[in-house]
Amino acid sequence: MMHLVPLFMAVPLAGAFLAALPNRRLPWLPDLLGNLAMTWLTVTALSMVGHSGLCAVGDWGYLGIVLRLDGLAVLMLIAINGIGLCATLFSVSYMDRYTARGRYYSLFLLMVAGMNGVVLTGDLFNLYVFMEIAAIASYALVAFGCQHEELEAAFKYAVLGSVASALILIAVAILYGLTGNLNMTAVAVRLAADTDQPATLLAVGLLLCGFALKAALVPFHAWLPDAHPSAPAPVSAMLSGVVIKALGIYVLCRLVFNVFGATAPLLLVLRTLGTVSMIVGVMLAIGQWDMKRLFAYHSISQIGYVALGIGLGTPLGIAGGLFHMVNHSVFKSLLFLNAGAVEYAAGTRDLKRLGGLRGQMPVTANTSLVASMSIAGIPPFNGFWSKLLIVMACIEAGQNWLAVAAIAVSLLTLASFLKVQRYAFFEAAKSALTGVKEVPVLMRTAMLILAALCILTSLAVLAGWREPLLIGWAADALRGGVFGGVQ
Amino acid sequence: MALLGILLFLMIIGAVIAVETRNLLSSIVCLGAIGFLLSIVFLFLGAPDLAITQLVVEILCLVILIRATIHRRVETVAGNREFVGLAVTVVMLAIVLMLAISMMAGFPSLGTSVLDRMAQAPSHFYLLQGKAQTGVTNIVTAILLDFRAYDTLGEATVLFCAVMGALAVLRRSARRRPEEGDAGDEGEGGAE
Amino acid sequence: MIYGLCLLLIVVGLYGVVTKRNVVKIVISLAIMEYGINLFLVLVGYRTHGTAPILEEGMMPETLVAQSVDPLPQALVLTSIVIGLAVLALMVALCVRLYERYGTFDVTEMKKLKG
Amino acid sequence: MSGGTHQGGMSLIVRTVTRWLKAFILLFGIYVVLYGHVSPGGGFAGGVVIACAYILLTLAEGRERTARLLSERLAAVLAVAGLLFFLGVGLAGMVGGRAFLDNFLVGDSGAEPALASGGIIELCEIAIGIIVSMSLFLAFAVLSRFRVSLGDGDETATGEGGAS
Repeated sequence: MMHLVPLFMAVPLAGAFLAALPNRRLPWLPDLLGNLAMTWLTVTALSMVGHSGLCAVGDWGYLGIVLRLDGLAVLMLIAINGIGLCATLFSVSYMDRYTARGRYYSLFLLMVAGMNGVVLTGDLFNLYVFMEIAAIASYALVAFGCQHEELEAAFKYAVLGSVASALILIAVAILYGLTGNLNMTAVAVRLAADTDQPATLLAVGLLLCGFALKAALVPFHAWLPDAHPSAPAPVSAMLSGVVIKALGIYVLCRLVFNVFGATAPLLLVLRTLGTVSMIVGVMLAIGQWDMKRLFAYHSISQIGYVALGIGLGTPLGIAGGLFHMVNHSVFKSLLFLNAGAVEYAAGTRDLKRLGGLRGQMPVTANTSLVASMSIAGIPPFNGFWSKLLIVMACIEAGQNWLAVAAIAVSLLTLASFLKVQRYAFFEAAKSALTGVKEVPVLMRTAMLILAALCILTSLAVLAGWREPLLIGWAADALRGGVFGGVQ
Repeated sequence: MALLGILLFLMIIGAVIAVETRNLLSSIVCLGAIGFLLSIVFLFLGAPDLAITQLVVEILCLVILIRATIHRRVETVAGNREFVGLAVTVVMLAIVLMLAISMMAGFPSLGTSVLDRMAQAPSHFYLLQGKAQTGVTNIVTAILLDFRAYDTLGEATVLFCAVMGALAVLRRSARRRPEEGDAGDEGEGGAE
Repeated sequence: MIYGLCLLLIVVGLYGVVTKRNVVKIVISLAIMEYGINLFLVLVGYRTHGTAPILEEGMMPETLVAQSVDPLPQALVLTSIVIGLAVLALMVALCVRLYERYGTFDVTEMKKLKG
Repeated sequence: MSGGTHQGGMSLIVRTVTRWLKAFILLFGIYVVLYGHVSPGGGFAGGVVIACAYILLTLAEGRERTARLLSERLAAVLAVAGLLFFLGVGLAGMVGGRAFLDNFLVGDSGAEPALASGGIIELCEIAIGIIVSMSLFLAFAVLSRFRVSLGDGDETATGEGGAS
């Protein structure tokens, strides 16, 4: 299976290049290419379960670039490509609103290729390169509508994203100077042999700032509430669902656990950032009336949960954090697709102008209910189990106050989503919305798949409540420490 | 080394002018000057490949930037924020800089590259075996297109991606009018 | 000392990004940051009196190892220069489109976004 | 679209000089692309030089005349072809169980460096030259086209280019 690993980058890249070809005669070709590529990727990602190993690009071993596949990478691949498939399905009808379909799919596939590259790479500089592919594609996708707000948000996102990339590149340069290597394992070995070097601390600080910016953890979150709502709905779903994780949290965890070693101060920083994001994000979300903007603030808050769980550093905490990361990908992308469907049908996503859509858009309303209950942590749905794991982990680690904060934030989230449900779907119908119809079938399919996943992923806890299906394997990759998972 | 210091100093002065000047065109010209100085510095540091690339990229940057700003209102209206905010920013950045420089104290001093310190570093292999293994004498090219060709593929993709993005951002009409759309699109949909 | 100056260059760029209110100025400041970082990478690979990592006619690879500068950071910088150019092109495109929408490059006059 | 003096290009002198210069710039760009493996330079630097040649042409002669030589459509197709070729070379390396981007064409190591001694290096170098030059030309073309489509409503345009 390992020889298939480079195809995770090559296939979406090929799709992106082909979709970018100027073509007027075959308007459906980009749709087909996008969906085919994502289907192939999803299937292959699923078939990677149970496999791990290294794959040297160009057959140079440690002298060149090494791709590494382990539990965490497979988990991320499944999340990225699965959500990506739902988003492309949704796009087929949704993108009718926009021109330049070919460029849309091209950028979308480039973003996916970039994220897959980031997840699979075992090389620091290669990480930077693929991060830039994903980041640049997402800047352009945020601006895709070319309206005032969208351009403004994209510019803000691009500036902060570039600053983050710059900080990361300085850190890579410092690490190279210290260790003479770019391979993560080699760097980790070198750093472990040569502790107490203040320059290492500088590199760690820069990397933390850079990836916290990409992950939108709280002091660095300014761009997210603008950028995520401005993009077309499937792109918002990708941005909130997987991009902030693949480019932010995932790399943060990978570096903290597998390169620098999970020392107590590092974990404390991660935990603190997580807790602050969790609380501040939900506080900011409560007052929002724009559906997508509200969801975006909740992304900050939920990413905080993930960082908190992983920052505990205990087996239960890591499992909870990773589980929540996967769950958040599913329900947050579903919520954004719901918002897109509402906007597509009703022409607005302002909660004050919506109401009573339950009757006219049953699929959207019901899937949105599922997603809302998941994010708020209502029992049968996946969000409940992962939040439970995180709270249990907090108590187990003796951090009772953090557990209280996690529960309180969960209640506030519930309140916030009750508001969404009430104003958008339940309340009496507004006269302006009488002509609204349910969205086309492919958009409904995408939402139904994600809603089913909200329930199915919660079954993962049946496999073992301490370490739900696949999550234990992924957590092993982190817990494996410096030499993490793969030899 | 003194020469390097002087060149760097000039670059910093250029950077300050580029950032602070009120006229956008002078700012762009200053950027060009910095890039040109950087190209010379690369030449001194034994990196002719970089010097050439930096030089041509710089020219292209200037052309693109000037093309974007010419004939537009280029005077910088609100140059700065209010004084207090500015002062706080400057102090903060100064602290960060001092901190960074002090932390760099343990960093291997300039002029002792990885090659001198680590016999195991991949760079040794590249220099020793580069020609025998790849058949090219420019080791930078050997790294770029053989040892780390995957990075280069990524790099070409980044460029393509940015150009696709620019094409997408600069297309004439981004949204279709509602009446052109397909069914399920009636009402006030799409009109923002 | 040289490293310090290089970091100063990066910080000057960062200062411009943080304080300036003109989109083109911000792009220029980002470019300055980029230059500083590229220089930093090359400095990391520098060796006193080092030569270019190109095998001259009749030269033994061992001589090259003894006197050449580190080639790897150069390859990285080459990539980084092109990435910088790509980001610049995209951001200029955004600036131009913003100008078309607002008739100005000034961020303070762009206020469609709340918060 | 074809409005006024500033879209037709620059003065006669500039145009004449450009006509002579462009061939040399192109030639130099191609040289830099092809000889990157033995001397400083390579696909990126050479690609930018080639892009500059076309950009100079656009500035001097105007968009319409340049489009006759190299339309945006052709540039996009060429850039994509270059990328697909690079990717294809990488995938071709995988045939027969070898690695992605394996240098499967590498020649006799003892031979003196010739144009084709680097195996896939030379092929990739050319592909990169095409990708870079065409992408950058495309970016520039679309930037300048966008300016035209605006109609320069609120601007007091006085003529084209900083040089005039």
